Order: sequence, then structure tokens, then C-alpha cells
Amino acid sequence: IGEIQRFIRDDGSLKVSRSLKETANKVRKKKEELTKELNRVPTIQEIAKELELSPEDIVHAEEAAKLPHSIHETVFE
Amino acid sequence: MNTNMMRFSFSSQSRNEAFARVTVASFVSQLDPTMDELTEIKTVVSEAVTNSIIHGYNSDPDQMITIICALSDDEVELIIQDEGVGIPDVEEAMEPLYTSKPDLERSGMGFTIMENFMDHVYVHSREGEGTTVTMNKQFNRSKAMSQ
Amino acid sequence: MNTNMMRFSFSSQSRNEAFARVTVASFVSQLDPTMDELTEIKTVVSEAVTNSIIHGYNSDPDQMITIICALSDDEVELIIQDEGVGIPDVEEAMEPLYTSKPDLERSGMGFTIMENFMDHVYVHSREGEGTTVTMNKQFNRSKAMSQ
Ligand SMILES: Nc1ncnc2c1ncn2[C@@H]1O[C@H](COP(=O)(O)OP(=O)(O)O)[C@@H](O)[C@H]1O
Ligand SMILES: Nc1ncnc2c1ncn2[C@@H]1O[C@H](COP(=O)(O)OP(=O)(O)O)[C@@H](O)[C@H]1O
Ligand SMILES: [Mg+2]
Ligand SMILES: [Mg+2]
Repeated sequence: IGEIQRFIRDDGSLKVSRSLKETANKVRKKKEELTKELNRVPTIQEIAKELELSPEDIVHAEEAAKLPHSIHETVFE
Repeated sequence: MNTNMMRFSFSSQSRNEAFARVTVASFVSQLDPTMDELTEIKTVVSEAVTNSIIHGYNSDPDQMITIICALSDDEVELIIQDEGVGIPDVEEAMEPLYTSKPDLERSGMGFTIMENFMDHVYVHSREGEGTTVTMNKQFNRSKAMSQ
Repeated sequence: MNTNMMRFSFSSQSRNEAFARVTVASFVSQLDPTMDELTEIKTVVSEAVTNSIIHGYNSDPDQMITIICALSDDEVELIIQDEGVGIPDVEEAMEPLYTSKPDLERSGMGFTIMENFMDHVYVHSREGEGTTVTMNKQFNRSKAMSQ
């Protein structure tokens, strides 16, 4: 039961893993958009400015999106 | 017990503040804290790093700041160090609103913010030798209590 | 000239590979590389860190890996170091497809990837003492040219 409770709680709360994944999705979309617009791959500053994030935060979000979702770790640990 | 640690040093330049914040945040992300907890950690890193740059090194960009971070289970220990001028009276420095640089429009709230966001804050400093701020925080506390 | 540097160490655990990638990439993001250049840097960090963990330390998780990164103008210098077993014959090790651990399904392409993505790769290694990989890259070349 403890595990199930944790599962429900984690699903509903703003865990870092989830929030970063949302940011990573925005970054991916913006990157596609700017690539079309500029006709070249955008720099990280160009994306950062559009999304009003720091370049460092963008790097962090992109990396986090690649990692397995924490729910798996929570449920199967 | 599951432990992991890292240590990093960087030039005392304000453009490295965001770098320091994210480096700690990405390491701490292993514990999958909530967004609020991560924001608190990032804020605390900013405050301590800014202090080392502005106060410890008087804005000399060629000095080094060191951060050590250790994780164990749901706890983080964070140490932020400089080899700058040091603090003559730590107790006074930690008082809310105290600042030695009112001319720079400092709020004097750096240490107060650190004490609010972390479970423990310990400052070791010697004039002419530098300052070490050691902080601890346990994650998921409020979550556990709210059940 | 405008220089900025950082240095960090972490334990030889594969979960720290992602951390090493973020740390280097977020520091290097100060030079405003393109997203592709940043991906290249991250790949190079992964390859070198994986080598240190798997080959240098034979997967012992309690050893340390050090990364040093220096930025100046539009150039990055990246040094990745371990104090592991070292490489008996560096020239052979750097050949495409060469691997000393075919049983682990290694591709033998790590050094080749590093050489492809960076302008210079220099490997210094001594048996029993460890390995240091030094790499350089200049950014925004293509961007500057396309203007
Ligand atoms: N790393 C440091 N080196 C030297 N002095 C420091 C350091 N950190 C804090 N101090 C001293 O403590 C005081 C209070 O710090 P803080 O609460 O962050 O307020 P503020 O930075 O706004 O002045 C500073 O004004 C400074 O005199
Ligand atoms: N840090 C290191 N310590 C010891 N040996 C290394 C290290 N890095 C590379 N090597 C040696 O060089 C070889 C080639 O490396 P690489 O091109 O990355 O291929 P792979 O990792 O797939 O074997 C490795 O198989 C190993 O023998
Ligand atoms: Mg302050
Ligand atoms: Mg390899």
C-alpha cells in the first residue's frame, strides 16, 4: 500500500523529472521552429531568449528528458 | 547506503552563477526532489556564490570558488568555499538585513534566505583565509508530513 | 583576453555520465554554441567518461574522474582525466574499431568520435598511472562563415 500511495503522490506532484521533461519538450519545439525560420540550427542563446530561460537551464532540461522516468524508479526500486 | 559525491571549482565571475546553480541542480536531480525544493537549492547556491564573488573576492574575477555536494538517500550536503577576505564577525554577518556593502544595494538577506531554505547552515570563516558555508537539507519532508 | 575556467571531479559511477555532460555543456553554453555543437561536446564527454569508468577503472565505482574546462573567446579546451590502469599503446587504442573489451560489445569508435567532433585530441597515458585526454574546439566557425 505504501508503494501505491507513493505512486499516486508522485504522479500528482511537480517532481523535477516531470517539470524538466515539459521544458525539454518546449525546447525541442522551439528548436524546430527556429531551424525553419533561420534556415540553420539555432544557437542555445537564441532558444534561451525565446523561452525566457537561461542556456544552463535548457541544457539541464534536455539531459533530464533522456533519463528514465522517476515513476519507474519509484515503483520498481 | 546509497552515496554519491562531486566537487567543482570555477572562476569568481558572476556569469558562472548560473553555471554553479545548474551544476548543483543537475547533480541533486538524482534524488528527484520537487520543483520547489530544487528552486530553493538553486537560490541558496546563488546567494552563497554571489557572496564569495562580491564580498570574499571583492569582484576580482581571477579567483576560484569551490562547491562540494554529497547525496545520501534523501539528503543533500552542500559546501561552498572561497579563499577570500573572510568574515570578521560571523554572528553579526548572519543577522537579517546586515550588509557590509550597503552602497551596492545589497539586501543583507543572503544568509537569512540560506537559513530559511536549508535545514542547517554553518559558516566557518577566518579573516584573510576565506569562508566556508556548509548546508544540509533533507528532501521530501513536507511531502511525508502532509500525508 | 577573456578567460573562464572550471574543474570538477566525481565518482566513477555510470549515473554520473549524464551529470558530467550537463556540467560541461552548461559551462560551454556561455560561448553560445549552436545546439548541434553542444550535442557534439556532450557526446565527446560521454565517450571519454565512459572510457575512464569501463577501461580506466574496470567499473570500480569508488574512483574519481576529473574534468577541466577552459573557455577563451570562442574556444573551449576540455581535459578529462583518470588515475586508472592507463593505455599501453595509445596509437593502437586510437585506431578506429580497436577495442580491448570486445566482450562488452564496445564499438571501438570512442576515440574516433572524439577526433571527429573536436579540432584536436591529445591522449597522454601511462600504464598504472592513468589517462588524460585533452581536446580543443573552436565554435561558431560555420556560423561566422555563413554570414
Ligand atoms: N563569502 C564571504 N566572504 C566575506 N564576507 C562575506 C561572505 N559572505 C557574506 N559575507 C559578509 O556577510 C554579510 C551578509 O551577507 P548576506 O546576508 O548575504 O547579505 P549581503 O550579501 O546582501 O550583504 C555581507 O555583507 C558580508 O559582509
Ligand atoms: N581512460 C582509459 N583508460 C584505459 N584504457 C582506455 C581508456 N580510454 C580508452 N582506452 C583503451 O582504448 C581502447 C579504445 O577506446 P575507444 O575508442 O573508446 O573504444 P571502446 O571504448 O569501444 O573500446 C579501449 O578499448 C581501451 O583499451
Ligand atoms: Mg549576499
Ligand atoms: Mg570508448
